[in-house]
Amino acid sequence: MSEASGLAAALAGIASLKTAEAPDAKSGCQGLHTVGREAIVEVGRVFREAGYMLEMLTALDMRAAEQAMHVVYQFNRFGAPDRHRVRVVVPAGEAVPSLADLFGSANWYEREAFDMLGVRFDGHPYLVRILTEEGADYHPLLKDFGVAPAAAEEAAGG
Amino acid sequence: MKETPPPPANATTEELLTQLGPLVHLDVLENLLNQARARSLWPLTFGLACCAIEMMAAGASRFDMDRFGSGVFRPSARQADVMILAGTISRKMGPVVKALWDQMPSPKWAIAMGGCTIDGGPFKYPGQYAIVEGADKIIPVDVYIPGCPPRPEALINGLLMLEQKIKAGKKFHV
Amino acid sequence: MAELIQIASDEDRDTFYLNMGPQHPSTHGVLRLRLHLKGERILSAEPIIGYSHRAHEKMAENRNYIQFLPNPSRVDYLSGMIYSIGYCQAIEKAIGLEVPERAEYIRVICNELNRISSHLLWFGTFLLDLGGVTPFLYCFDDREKILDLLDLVSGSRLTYCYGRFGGLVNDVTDDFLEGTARFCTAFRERLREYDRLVTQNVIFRNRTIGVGVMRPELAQQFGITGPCLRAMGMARDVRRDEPYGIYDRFEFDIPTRTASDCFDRYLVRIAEMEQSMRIVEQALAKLPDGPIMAKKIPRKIAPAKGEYYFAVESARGHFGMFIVSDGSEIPYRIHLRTPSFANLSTMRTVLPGTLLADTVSILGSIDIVLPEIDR
Amino acid sequence: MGRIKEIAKGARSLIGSMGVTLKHLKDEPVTVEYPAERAPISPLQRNAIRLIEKEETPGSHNCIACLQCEKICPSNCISITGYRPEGLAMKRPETFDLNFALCSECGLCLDVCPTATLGYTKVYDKAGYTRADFFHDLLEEYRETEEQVVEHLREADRRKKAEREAKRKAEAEAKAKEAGDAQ
Repeated sequence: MSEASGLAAALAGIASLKTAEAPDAKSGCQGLHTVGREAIVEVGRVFREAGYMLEMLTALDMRAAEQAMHVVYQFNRFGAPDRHRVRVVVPAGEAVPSLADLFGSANWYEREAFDMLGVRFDGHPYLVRILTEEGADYHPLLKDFGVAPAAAEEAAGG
Repeated sequence: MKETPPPPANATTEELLTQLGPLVHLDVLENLLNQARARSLWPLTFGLACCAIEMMAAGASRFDMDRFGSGVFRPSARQADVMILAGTISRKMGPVVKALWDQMPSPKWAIAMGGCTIDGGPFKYPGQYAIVEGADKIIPVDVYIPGCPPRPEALINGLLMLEQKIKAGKKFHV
Repeated sequence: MAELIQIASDEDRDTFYLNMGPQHPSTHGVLRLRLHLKGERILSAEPIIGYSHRAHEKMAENRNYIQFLPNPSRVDYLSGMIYSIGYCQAIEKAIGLEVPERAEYIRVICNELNRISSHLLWFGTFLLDLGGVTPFLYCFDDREKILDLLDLVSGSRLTYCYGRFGGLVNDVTDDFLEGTARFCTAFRERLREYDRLVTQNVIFRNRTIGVGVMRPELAQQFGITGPCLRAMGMARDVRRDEPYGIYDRFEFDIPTRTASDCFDRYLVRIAEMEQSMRIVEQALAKLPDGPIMAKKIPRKIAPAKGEYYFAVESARGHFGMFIVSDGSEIPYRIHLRTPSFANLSTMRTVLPGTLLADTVSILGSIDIVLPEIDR
Repeated sequence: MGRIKEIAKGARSLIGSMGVTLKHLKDEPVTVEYPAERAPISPLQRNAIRLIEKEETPGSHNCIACLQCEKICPSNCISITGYRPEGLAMKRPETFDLNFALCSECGLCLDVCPTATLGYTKVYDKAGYTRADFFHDLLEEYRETEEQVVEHLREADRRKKAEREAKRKAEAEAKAKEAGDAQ
């Protein structure tokens, strides 16, 4: 328990971090946070020192509603789950500090988020495409990808 | 030789071969060779996705492709006769498949196993960016086996159909 | 290219790059490894993935929740049942749908059978990589028996689409129940045989003991899950830590080892098959009668606006589904957190310093499925 | 000395392993000689879909061209066009095509079919020389009987309609009688 409260205290020390009240059980998380992008490395460090792992990292294309991308980090610890979802809102086209120095897994996760959604990570050692074909110039999971060309293709000869 | 018109400049290898034909015709020998080829098809050890597991199952004890002389999976393209395309060909993989095909010595055949290699299968949708919609867009395919994934019996049936095709030689039309 | 030229002009001329894959018999699919070698010793290794990228996540945004049902079992085709049913459970939790008891028990039986079949396939191919052909044939023989059973209930051998929101497609038959019970008895005997055939084998031991040790700190750094983590001595299993379905009703152990080498990962998986059978037998004994589909299934499957996360334990580790809904029938985003992605990314730190021949046993021992990594 | 121990250990493990293999010599062979003999297939085996002959429509299927299966199919492998025969309440399919190469055998179409007229074929080992082999015309086997069935359905519809009329008439009469009684 002391570990969890230590984590809470450390998180409270981060100025831009906002924690949502009592998350719904359906969210699968014990803590939901939003943080400014300059503080994400600090948050990562807090979680790492508390023995958490970076379980998942992905991004959401929210440009239609908020003109921004959401980068979602999910930290969890071994043993009884204590899952924290940390969200960073980035204006479209801007970069987020990389966690690759803190977590080994962040390296590939960030590359994937870059490949799929075009989010750039500052300080990443090797930010190149990971899944799509060589020479690809698109970010497939963006909401405006594949809509218009597909319709055109259908009309042309599909 | 003089009568043969020169092949068009942009002809593919396949077209060239059909046009020129073999330089020496040895029908009896050729037939004999075809009989031998058909009964010792060595597939390339090459799995792309889900279907590869069924391909392995076809090679294992229950179905045993060895009964048809096809159980000798070769890890090197240079020793293989038949390429079983088992699984989705992604666009990143496309050039690799082509390179492997080019590395195989002639005569060579290809079996497209599963819906994905026939024309994209379940992964085909308007706007798909990741896969090659059909193996025959990259390499010539001889036998198609539908299913997702096809049962090992279907693969064996496909192999037998390929055997028929080979044995029939050039007289065979599809 | 630039790297190559630079190396050539370096004083260290006896290093070279070796490209392993995407077509290589022991990379288990279409993985490509770029190895930098000095003689037989690996200086650095970079796995290159994406050769099996099939755009599952984009497909999710193009169809409704029901139409995404065939996809999860194709993400990881070796434990397709677990993925397919896990996806159903995730959506059921999101929309608050209760599943009948009988369906829950059948789901557990099928999941555990699928886990055994997945481990069996891994076992066979791992041994094949190390040069042993005989165990492969035995494993596939046993695996066929499981596939027959699953075929009997679901109609597919590999890529099941057996789960539905609120239950299952078909009820099980007596043939299936008897067959499963029979299989469990027979398979116990087979496991003992495998032990004699493989575990005691000197060549196998020499090629796996002390090979590919993952240092414990890697677990946190890379988020390793599944049998690889349990071979490090950490008894973490989603089925135990955050029970989903009815896993909290069964008694089973989480096998662990401590050396974290290839041999331990092998032993953990063998022990897991044993535990899976325990679960299957308990579920068979308790299987209640009743319907297999929930009574009231909403016509439109549309979770309320929000974000959902649901995790299941696949044969390879922690499989998480992050589902973002905007309240409509079409998912806004489904992100799949797959275990092998994290497990494979450790290769950059595990492989350097080992011998080239050991790469095969290390890669084999972490049990990767490429489409699950590339999605 | 260590060398000899090593060899002894290796020999022991070799003999142990060979023992297992030897033990299996007496086992029945597990191989199914496929083209000659066929292993039993699950009755639920999923394959290409077909239209089942139904009781209500002897000699034919009972598809009403509601397009539910076409709509739910995740891989768009079904395409149906329907027509409404004269004097019939329900539609009938004019074409019902399946591109089996796209199918993922998920069975969603069977789930949604309101008349339960979809089922699976039993052919599980199909292979072909061209892609065109996998375009299935599901109505092929029923084309000849179509007119008959439409006539049969018309008859059934007429009968139903007549029954309904009679029922309504009876009810109306009863009502009139009731009203008369009340007066």
